[in-house]
Amino acid sequence: MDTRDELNAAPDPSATAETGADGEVLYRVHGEPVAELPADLYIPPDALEVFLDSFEGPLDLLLYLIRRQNLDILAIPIAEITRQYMAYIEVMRALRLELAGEYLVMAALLAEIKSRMLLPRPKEADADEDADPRMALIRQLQEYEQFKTAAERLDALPRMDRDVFAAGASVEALEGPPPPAPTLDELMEALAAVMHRASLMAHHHVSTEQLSVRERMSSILDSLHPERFTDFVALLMTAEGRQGVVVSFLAVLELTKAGLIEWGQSEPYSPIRLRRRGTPVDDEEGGPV
Amino acid sequence: MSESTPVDYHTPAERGDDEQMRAVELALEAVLFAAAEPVAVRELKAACEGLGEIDQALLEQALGRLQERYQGRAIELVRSAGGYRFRVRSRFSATVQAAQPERPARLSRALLETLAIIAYRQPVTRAEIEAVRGVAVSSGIMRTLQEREWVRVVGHKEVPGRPALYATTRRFLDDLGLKRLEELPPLEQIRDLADVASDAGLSLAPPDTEEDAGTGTNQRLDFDTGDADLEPVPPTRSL
Amino acid sequence: MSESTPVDYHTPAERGDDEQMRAVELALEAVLFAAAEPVAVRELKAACEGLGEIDQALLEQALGRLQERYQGRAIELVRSAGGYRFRVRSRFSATVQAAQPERPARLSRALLETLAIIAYRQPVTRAEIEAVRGVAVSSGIMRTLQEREWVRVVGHKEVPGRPALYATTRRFLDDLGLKRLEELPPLEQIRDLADVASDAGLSLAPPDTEEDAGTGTNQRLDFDTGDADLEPVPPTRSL
Repeated sequence: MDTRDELNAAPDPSATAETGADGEVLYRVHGEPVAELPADLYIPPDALEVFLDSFEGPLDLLLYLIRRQNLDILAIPIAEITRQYMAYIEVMRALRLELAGEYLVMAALLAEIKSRMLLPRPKEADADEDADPRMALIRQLQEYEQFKTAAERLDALPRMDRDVFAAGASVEALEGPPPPAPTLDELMEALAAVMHRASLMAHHHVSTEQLSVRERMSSILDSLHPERFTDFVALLMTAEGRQGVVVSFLAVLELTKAGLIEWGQSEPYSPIRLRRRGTPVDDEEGGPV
Repeated sequence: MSESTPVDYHTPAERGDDEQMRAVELALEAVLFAAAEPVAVRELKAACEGLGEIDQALLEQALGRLQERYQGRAIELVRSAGGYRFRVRSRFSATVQAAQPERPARLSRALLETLAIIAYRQPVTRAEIEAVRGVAVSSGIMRTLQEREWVRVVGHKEVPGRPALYATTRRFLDDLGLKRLEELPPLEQIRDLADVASDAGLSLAPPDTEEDAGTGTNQRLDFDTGDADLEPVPPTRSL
Repeated sequence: MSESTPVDYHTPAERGDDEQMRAVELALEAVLFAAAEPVAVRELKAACEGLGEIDQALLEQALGRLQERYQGRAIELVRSAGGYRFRVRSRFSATVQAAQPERPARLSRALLETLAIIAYRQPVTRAEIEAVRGVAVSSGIMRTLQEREWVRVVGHKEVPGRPALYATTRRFLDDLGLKRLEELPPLEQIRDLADVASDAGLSLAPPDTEEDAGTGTNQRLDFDTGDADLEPVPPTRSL
């Protein structure tokens, strides 16, 4: 069966003919604002609600549709659920949101079950498993729900470093040779692994910053004091030449951007001075009003 | 302030105890705090080398004393799959959290569901996980689970392609404070289809595995998680 | 006297002490044991929030009691530049070592990754490291990195909770045989390495930074270095 044909056939416009979109509403779909819906889009109002949740897959979506209507999985009204499912899929497609292939496969399956439900069945086979086209799907839904619940319970268990904490003490001066320092290669391999992972996760962006700036950030931060100001010029390390100055300057900018240092000036045009941000609450609350 | 305070917080029962017991207790204390991870009984024994004959009973007695020693304190000696560890008592969790405000990232539902399927169905292939979830399992999730050392490959299924079989690790149990898989919350029972589809004798066998009919309700937790070195499970002490 | 109280290890001096002192002592105990590095006095005070007015004297008294409590034990409360922490007494070092006979000859992958991220992203918080790794970073790893003196705390980020900012040390460079951090390969090169994963033939040699005269101008920092960033100069006059 051709999935696309099925999808185009659904949803049945005679079911709930009510257009929810007037083009001005801002919808958020998976956190992304959607400014305008296509004018010709048919959206059942209930489908819009569904958008507000995000789903782990077609089974999750189906479970949601069933559960929110307090329906029994074992007696799933396939025609109605199929209609709602297709409406969701249709809107997702209209919004050009990326839809995992599994959703389309499920759409096809639902359509198939629905059509098989319409076929006359031999009488004696009425309650037979083979005879009920829903049975495989029902079992799948039950099993998925079982693990969905298990996952929630697993998450609720007290977990180390989140809910409970290990008690440890440091150890110093172990006799014998300490484990070797990492080699540069080892370090690079480890970082390559992280970056590989990070790029898979795609949301994290590791820019090509100059290490010298990073290093300078650390050393400047370390040299600054929360209670005393230091001359900005003194940090520029003119002895290192132009490049050293630039590196220091960029490091100071970075630290400022990160909110780690603050600037002060006793009067206009006087030397700019810096200190580490964060006045210890107990020690001194040093600012004038 | 400690004017007359004795240096040593011995309880009366210990007064007469021999030096060995005390030495063992301190050695265990050092090792347990240094590790900050569960320490297996085997390693605890190794720590007591040079302190004379250490049998299981003595070791357990020393652990019991240690446990007792921290009664009423902010930390406690607990046991999980990997062995013994000191941890902050849960009523002080909020205090610790307030001091370490960087809360670990929440685990995604996709990861938790995958983990649950591995925990209850192990050993299991990725395709089997995907069959239950109805969606592909991302490589990122499998890698994160292994990186976290909650899941590992325990073998390969003898089917074409020899897919990897995943199982949970001891660390998974340790991180949840469990001694064994059976301590996981039981799976929700799958309601019997027979209730509805009744009389015609519906078979409830899961589609994938013929042999274990009724898998739905019967969690296969008897999988070997490497309990081997936990052997002498000391009966829950009454302290 | 304490002889008759098996559960609670109060010393005589504590008998009359108020609840607050005890609560403070336990809160400190929890926080100190859970921390990966020395805990500053300020943080200790923060941990006692909700336990009433805590002045310096009270805090010191509670720390004193805690210190006393561990007299004669395998661990001790010590004070260093960064603050207070529990430490295994040095005479138990050998014991600790004996317990882990198969001390890993190699550093763990998790540790290496953490170290690499600190090197390239410093100064960086633990949460930021976790965001890059996609996995939680254990306190044990942070503790080890600091014990080895490869990493140190250089400050605190001014966000709620003031998380520690980690940076690499001189010793880290020494141990790697580097003179400057910028001798580490640039990230692009590592990205390539990541792409070709197993290609062992890749050169990891540090780049020639010397003749890169324009370094200063071609920084690709991920923020706009325009004046806008500098504007909020707090008019701090009296210092």
